Amino acid sequence: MLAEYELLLTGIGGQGVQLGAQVLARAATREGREVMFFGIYGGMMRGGNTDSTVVVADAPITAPPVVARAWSAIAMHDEFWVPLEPKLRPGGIVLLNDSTFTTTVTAPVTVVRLPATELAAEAGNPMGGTMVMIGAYSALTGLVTLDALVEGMREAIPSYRRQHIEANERALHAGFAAAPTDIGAPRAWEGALT
Amino acid sequence: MLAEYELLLTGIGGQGVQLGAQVLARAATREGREVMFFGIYGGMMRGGNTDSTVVVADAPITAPPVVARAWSAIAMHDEFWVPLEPKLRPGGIVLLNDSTFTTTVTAPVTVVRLPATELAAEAGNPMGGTMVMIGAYSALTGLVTLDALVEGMREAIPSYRRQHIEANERALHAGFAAAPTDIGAPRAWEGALT
Amino acid sequence: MTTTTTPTRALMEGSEALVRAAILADCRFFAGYPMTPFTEVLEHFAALLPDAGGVCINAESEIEAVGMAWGAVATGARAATGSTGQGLALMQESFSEATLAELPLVIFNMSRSQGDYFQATRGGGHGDYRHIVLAPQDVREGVALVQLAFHLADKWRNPVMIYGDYLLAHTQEAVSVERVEFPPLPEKEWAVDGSRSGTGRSRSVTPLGVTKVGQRHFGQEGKAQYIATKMAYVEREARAESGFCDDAETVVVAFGSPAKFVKYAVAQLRDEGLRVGWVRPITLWPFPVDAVRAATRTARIVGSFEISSGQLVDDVRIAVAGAAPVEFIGGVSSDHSGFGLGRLLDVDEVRERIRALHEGRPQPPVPGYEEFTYEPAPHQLAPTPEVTP
Amino acid sequence: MTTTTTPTRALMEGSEALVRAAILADCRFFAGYPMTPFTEVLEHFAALLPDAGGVCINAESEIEAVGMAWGAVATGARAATGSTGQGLALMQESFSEATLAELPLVIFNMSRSQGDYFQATRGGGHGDYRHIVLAPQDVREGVALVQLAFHLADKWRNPVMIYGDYLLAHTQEAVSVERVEFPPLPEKEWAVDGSRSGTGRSRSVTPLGVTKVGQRHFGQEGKAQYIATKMAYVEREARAESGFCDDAETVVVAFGSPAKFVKYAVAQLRDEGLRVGWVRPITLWPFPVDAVRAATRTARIVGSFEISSGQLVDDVRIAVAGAAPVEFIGGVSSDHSGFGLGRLLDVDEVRERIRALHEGRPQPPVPGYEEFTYEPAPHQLAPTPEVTP
Amino acid sequence: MTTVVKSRGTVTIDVESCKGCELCIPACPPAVLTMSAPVNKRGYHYPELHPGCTGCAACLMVCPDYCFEVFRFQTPVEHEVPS
Amino acid sequence: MTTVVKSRGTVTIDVESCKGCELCIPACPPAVLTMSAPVNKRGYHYPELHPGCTGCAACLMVCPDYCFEVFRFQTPVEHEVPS
Amino acid sequence: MSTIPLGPVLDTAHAPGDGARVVEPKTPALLLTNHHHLCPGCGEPLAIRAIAEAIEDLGLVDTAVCALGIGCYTSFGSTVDIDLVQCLHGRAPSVATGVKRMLPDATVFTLQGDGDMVNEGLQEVLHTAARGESLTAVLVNNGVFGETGGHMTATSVLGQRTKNTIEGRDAEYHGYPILIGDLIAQLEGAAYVARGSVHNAGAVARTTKMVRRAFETQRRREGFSFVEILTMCPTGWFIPTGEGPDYLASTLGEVHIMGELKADGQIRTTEELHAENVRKAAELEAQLARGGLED
Amino acid sequence: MSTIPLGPVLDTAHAPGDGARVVEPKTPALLLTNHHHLCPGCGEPLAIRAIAEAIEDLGLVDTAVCALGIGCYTSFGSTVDIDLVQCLHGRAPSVATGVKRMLPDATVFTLQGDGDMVNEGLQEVLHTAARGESLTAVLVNNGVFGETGGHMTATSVLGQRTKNTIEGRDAEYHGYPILIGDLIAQLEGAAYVARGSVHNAGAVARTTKMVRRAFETQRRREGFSFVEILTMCPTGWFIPTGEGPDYLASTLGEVHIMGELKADGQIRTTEELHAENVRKAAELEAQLARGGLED
Ligand SMILES: Cc1ncc(C[n+]2csc(CCOP(=O)(O)OP(=O)(O)O)c2C)c(N)n1
Ligand SMILES: Cc1ncc(C[n+]2csc(CCOP(=O)(O)OP(=O)(O)O)c2C)c(N)n1
Ligand code: SF4
Ligand code: SF4
Ligand code: SF4
Ligand code: SF4
Repeated sequence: MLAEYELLLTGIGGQGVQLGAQVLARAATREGREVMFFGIYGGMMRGGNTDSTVVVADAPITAPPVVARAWSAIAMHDEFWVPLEPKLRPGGIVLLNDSTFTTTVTAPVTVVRLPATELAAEAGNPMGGTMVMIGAYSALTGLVTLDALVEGMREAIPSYRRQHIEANERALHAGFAAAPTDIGAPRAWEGALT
Repeated sequence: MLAEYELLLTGIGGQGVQLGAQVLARAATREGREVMFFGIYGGMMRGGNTDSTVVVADAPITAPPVVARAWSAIAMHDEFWVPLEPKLRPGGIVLLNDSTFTTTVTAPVTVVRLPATELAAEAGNPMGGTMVMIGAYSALTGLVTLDALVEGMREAIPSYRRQHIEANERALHAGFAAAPTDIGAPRAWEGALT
Repeated sequence: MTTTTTPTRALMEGSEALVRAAILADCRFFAGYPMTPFTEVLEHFAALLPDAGGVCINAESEIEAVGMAWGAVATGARAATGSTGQGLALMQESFSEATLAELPLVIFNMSRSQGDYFQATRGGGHGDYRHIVLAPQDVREGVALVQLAFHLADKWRNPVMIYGDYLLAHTQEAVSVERVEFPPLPEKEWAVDGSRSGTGRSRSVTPLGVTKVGQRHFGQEGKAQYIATKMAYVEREARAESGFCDDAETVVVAFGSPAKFVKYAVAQLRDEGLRVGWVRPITLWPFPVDAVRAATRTARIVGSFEISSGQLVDDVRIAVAGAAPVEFIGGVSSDHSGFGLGRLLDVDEVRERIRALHEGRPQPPVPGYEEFTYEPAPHQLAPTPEVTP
Repeated sequence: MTTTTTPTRALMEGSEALVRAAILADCRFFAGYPMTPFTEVLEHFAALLPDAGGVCINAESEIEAVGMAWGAVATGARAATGSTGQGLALMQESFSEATLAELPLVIFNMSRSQGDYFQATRGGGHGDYRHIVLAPQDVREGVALVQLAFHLADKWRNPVMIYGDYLLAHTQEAVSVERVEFPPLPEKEWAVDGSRSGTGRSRSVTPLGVTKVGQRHFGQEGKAQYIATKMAYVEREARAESGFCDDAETVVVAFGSPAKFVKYAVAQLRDEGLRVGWVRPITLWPFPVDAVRAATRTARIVGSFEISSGQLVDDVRIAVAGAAPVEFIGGVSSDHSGFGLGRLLDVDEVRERIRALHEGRPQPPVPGYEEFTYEPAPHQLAPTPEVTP
Repeated sequence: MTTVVKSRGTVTIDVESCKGCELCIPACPPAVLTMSAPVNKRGYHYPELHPGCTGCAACLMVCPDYCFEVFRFQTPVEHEVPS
Repeated sequence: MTTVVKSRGTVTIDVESCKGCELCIPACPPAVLTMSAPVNKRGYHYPELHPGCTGCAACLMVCPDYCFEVFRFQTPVEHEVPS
Repeated sequence: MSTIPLGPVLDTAHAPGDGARVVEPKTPALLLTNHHHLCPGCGEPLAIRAIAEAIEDLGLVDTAVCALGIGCYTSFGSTVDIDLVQCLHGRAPSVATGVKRMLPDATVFTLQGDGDMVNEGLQEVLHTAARGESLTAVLVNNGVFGETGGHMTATSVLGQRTKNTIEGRDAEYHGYPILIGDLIAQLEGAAYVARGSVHNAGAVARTTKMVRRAFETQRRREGFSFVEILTMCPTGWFIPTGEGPDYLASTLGEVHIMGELKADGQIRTTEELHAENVRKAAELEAQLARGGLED
Repeated sequence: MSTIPLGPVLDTAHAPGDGARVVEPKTPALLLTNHHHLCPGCGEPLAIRAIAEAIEDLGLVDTAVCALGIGCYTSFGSTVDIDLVQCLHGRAPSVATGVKRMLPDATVFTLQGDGDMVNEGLQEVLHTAARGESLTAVLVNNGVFGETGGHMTATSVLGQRTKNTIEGRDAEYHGYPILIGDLIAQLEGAAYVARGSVHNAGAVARTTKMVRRAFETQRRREGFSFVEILTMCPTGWFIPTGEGPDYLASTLGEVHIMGELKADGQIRTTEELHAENVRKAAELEAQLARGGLED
């Protein structure tokens, strides 16, 4: 009956976290959902903290843009993970990029580890780890469809980066395909008033 | 028993009203009185309103700088007189420059008319009408002494006008001499805690 | 209920949505100078106004920006400027005089915190001027309030400010920027265009209370009195909303983005069975005195939650007028850059502050606060001698 | 009792007395830009500072003036600037940041009316800054308060403003400008002079909360919190005086020159047997909440007399906190030039307003007011539609 | 003895608006303007015109109070003037 | 085949402070600086020195991150370099 | 000086009859009254007249909008029949920019004093000129803040008397004057820059032409146009009114050199301007002596 | 370019042993750390180094006070060991004036960017120069607001890429750049005015000398001294870091001509400066090729 789904994305500068959140938010927007998205990132420098919050709902969102509790998370790196873990709602889900997230998660949530960097590289898109993860997230949670993600990604890529569209599409598909959909991950919209 | 004596001076620009008030205020200051003096005048132009208030007391002054009631007045011209007349306290005193003040005063105060402009001219100081009046005011009320007025005038004249000092001194004396001191004018400081 | 996708519905950051709303409200001139978190408002105006037949100038400074907007508004065009704290401080002279000149200027204040509440509601301009100040809680409301801002500015010939913040500027939402309809307004007879020069009926847009020889003359005093009495009518534009106040023992007042946190936290506390409620001023000036008074009718205690050292709390105290004690439950808080709203703006933090207020406990410390608490020196603790009798 | 003439006792206008007091308090730098009625303060500083070994710069604008004073204060010198309404509006950015930089800057505000109360006490700068604001009622008190201003500025490393007005600036009084003694203050270790450059212990005078690498680092947030907690101590500097309040049914609050009119009028009304009293804030910030509360203890009704459209009244309401109704009994008033305080500032007018308050009658109109009362147009009387759900 | 002085032009002077600045006096090329002995209502002396005006409008151009209007005669007017 | 390359000077490079801007590369007159293949902790490539440094300090003067200190040998050092 | 013997005082209260016609320049119709409150001998009303005359001459009356600064000249806001936007002290160039951008066909001009333009708002005029805004800025430069009592400004020349430099401005104490026209001429966005004066009739006539050229520059949309007009302020200079013109010529006029500093893409040097001035002065005097200024 | 064959990578982690001595210029001791947060390829740290070096060379360390503007360079406030007065955006020249008047024996300098000095605070620097204040102003001019994301400033040259002129600044839309050094050189109160750059080692060396001459001017109390330093901002120009120097030379450097604009009472024309530049560049290259810059 939960009508608002929160997703936290975290990583370090250069991993494409903000773009990933953007793609997901646009995908949900295309599907007529209410969407709110807020990103925090350091300056121009590489290697800094980068976080983002996406809330998707089927009625006007009541949550403020900085959420205290999240239904789900995608963590591309563990460097800035510590303060985020306590925010996860019990019964939620977290996707970890196994390639760069080495610590353990003890929160009472479904934990899914994926070798996103490798999968991205296999898909011919070495920088596409986050795309892989949101593809998998779509498969696991059903919050947005894969088609919407692809469309959202096309929209989000700036005109001078058009050449990356195909590689990103491959990464989204790869992630979607690699997700273990049989683990009983919590699904969005089930029982919601859609 | 009145401890604060208010004097209103009024005239039109060019008659030396501000200087006259200044001289009187300085004289009282020299005699160790508490003194407050506030002048209002239009811009650079001739013929405008010029008013000033002097309060002299023998203890810290409680009156604000714009007084609603005055014990005494000196009017060099009647052009801006109307709003001032109701401010006179019954039993007070008003000195009028007969040369340029032609209307009648009906307030219940001692009214003294002096041909100040003529007296000044006779004293060899055609612009000294106001000096004549404050000289007379000193004789009539005893608020300040003639000596203090002379000293106050010397102090008030700016260095580049030094040449006018003697003429002004003559005007002060002329006014002092011309005042009808036998008319029972109200005197300052009598009964006050000096 | 799923909202249907309309062609104009899109994910966009708050700044862009506000700018699109302004253009929809016929804003045709903007001038500004970059300053975080206002910069994006300027950028979107620069990107979008020319295609709408308008002009956006990247002014060389804030003072020049407000001057340019002053000129544009004087021609009858809908025009705006904006900045954040420091930049708006520089515009204060223009803001107060714009009120006297009756210029319907719209101001985008993307503030760095809520510590500019006084600046917005009382200003550092001189004299008795007031601006209507609209404080949207989120992007969706911002789209409506920006359009209202232009309407009210023209309705009252008075400056109107949008008080946003870092979150409003940067949060992206799926929004559809749609036109809000308002009642018609009279022609701007007072605006200049040169066409009446030489006719004996030329116009004056001026804060000085002067008019042309032969026209009704105000003078500075008359104009100030005229404006002061106008403000009494403008006070009718006060707006607020409230929730859970029918039986609330504890009522929290908050505005802007932080109000969303308060509303969310209050809903959680209600779920726990606590009789708490909230009231949110939408207009910071005119302050919704009646609404706040009504919302706090049953309150034992009232809290003012704000990201500042306590400014809104003054207006709450004036409104509540002793009917219940009013406590300040906010605090100074920002991110390390000084631009964002900091660690205090967190639903858990906010909820615990409201709970403490409700239960009569002292407020928990602001996260990180202890470290920078002021320690007075001995000479500062000694009383200063009296200097006057 | 006749005061004995001392060599320093002389008739001088308020501006000169204030300037002489400043120099006696070791003020050695001044920068300002002419503006009525502040101009004479600048002129006297220009005339008197050089002989005292100081510097007065006729700055090219107000913003430059406050910048120069900022630099002078940073060297540890006692320094000041000033202006009136508009000019101070232009300095607002510097004023608020000077607070964060902990600069003991003194500001001479020779205001055109009391409509700059908000500007002085809440400012149009940004953020949570506050200045100590001292409002002398006359020249004599001004001489003492100017010296207190420099002392308090250094004591708290915080800007202090003298709030004067047209009457204070221009009234001449027989005054003896004598030194007021204050407890000693510590050395200004923080001030710059270049001598510690290159030693690893160089200094930073800055509003940004940064220090040199290796020194205690505040950051913007830490500095803001530090200042906010400092202010709680500064609040102890509140000052006020009151009269006839022991049994007063009606108490009037007023400050500055207008307070002299109120005091005089109240004395007259007491002579008539009316139980009225007055309380005068000497510090406008920190507002003397306790003193006002104590003075209004027996009051049935409280009046705020001020030459504005109602600003002080906010602080009175907060202080009285509903214990008695607080009514605004002042008004907008100025002379035709806009500089002076106008027809409302007259003992008879003031007395009649207090009497009306006491007797529960409506306030008499401000003289000349009727003529310029705002007449709303029909479209302004119609309510504005709701724009948000 | 008299000379005949020809006025090719003349002026009107709004003496009540004059503030006695005397700028018109040296401005007049034929020097036919002089300041009055009497004063106007505000106490200022004002210019007076003597025969010989050329209608050059120099006075008009330098008068800060817009006191002058200048005219040129179709036929010059002649005055007998003691010389 | 090898050549003998004389180094009249040498440098130290604080590679962890380097931000990989490459300004030092073209600045070096004898062109004995090249960018590294590996990256430092923050992910930046950094310069590496090859024989032939003259100790001219051009690199130091153009490095925005003050990564260089430059030294001159009393006696030049010689390196055999494949050419 | 002529040697005409002084005849009787003639009637100047009434216009002459039919045998006479009014001479141009008349007092422009845009001036609603001659009752203004400026001091005796002030030069600013003459600058105002020059502007009004230029606007009327060029037929631009019903396009004219003035952005007015704060100084003594502010009082003309109510006596000149031109659409007015009153600006705060120093801000007129930015305000005029906003006006012009919204009304590209209007003839937009600023009127500011030296205190307003070169002190309080120096950067406004420079930025506006650099942007090449198609508007006209007029400066009335008397080297003092007249309105507040005659203090020194950033244009007061060395040796000039002002309220706070009663013995003359001294470089050591007060720094050097800014030659604003010269600075503006350096800016690429400025298309026309000239400096005139009103200290005598010839100067007034020449200045009126400069104002006219400035407006023409604006109408042709060639960029920013600027006319600086030196004006007398006997009150602020603490001298008798009659000495104003000579004092202007010998102080301000010797430093702020009059002439067209930039026109037709050419910047003129101080030496060139000097030479031009001598020639023009001679010409005008001759013309006046011949009995008129009409061309 | 030399043709030395590339040998092995040498050890650069450790200082060489006894057989070597450190070469001047070293990194000045006034720089407390090289960990600053400016972007890769930024030219501002090089300007900072030039200032620190000049102060150390002249033995003025314990008299130095800096009045710092607001821009990227502000971060040096905490990493340079000089008494600091942080100023608000644009206000440094006035603040420095207050400092200098109270500390006449201190070596007072401002450090501002083009946004700070030529946009927000243009009139501050001009007034301060006109007053002839005995202090040194240093401008780091990258033609953009670096700190806020690379927008055009009043010094951006035509054709320059910035965030809001990504296709290059266009005169029609954005107006013309202000050549601030040229304007200041016109002011009588300015005693020394120079424009340098940091786009290569020779330019850095030359700029350091300019800063030294400026401080000498101040010490001799000759009046206002000013050094403008063109700096790279690859982030704000949206170009790769390695292209910064060439982009600087071909855009800003072609319009803001480098050299001493005013020295020893002489103002130099653009042509003279050009010629001087060509000669000096050749000389320096020769000197570098000879193996060092020490004189
Ligand atoms: C912000 C501000 N500062 C100061 C003033 C006071 N002021 C009014 S007019 C004026 C001087 C005007 O000088 P200028 O522009 O040269 O004109 P003038 O009076 O000489 O004609 C000043 C300083 C003001 N109105 N506003
Ligand atoms: C009054 C004010 N307006 C705007 C800003 C925002 N701001 C901070 S730095 C900056 C630009 C600085 O540009 P510049 O001086 O050229 O330095 P750079 O960042 O390029 O080094 C701006 C606009 C501010 N701090 N204060
Ligand atoms: S028109 Fe010429 S000649 Fe006639 S009075 Fe005027 S200045 Fe003299
Ligand atoms: S110029 Fe005008 S104001 Fe001056 S004296 Fe002549 S007529 Fe009078
Ligand atoms: S000191 Fe000179 S030669 Fe050696 S690495 Fe640096 S730039 Fe190259
Ligand atoms: S110049 Fe400095 S920061 Fe840039 S690559 Fe070379 S060593 Fe690294």
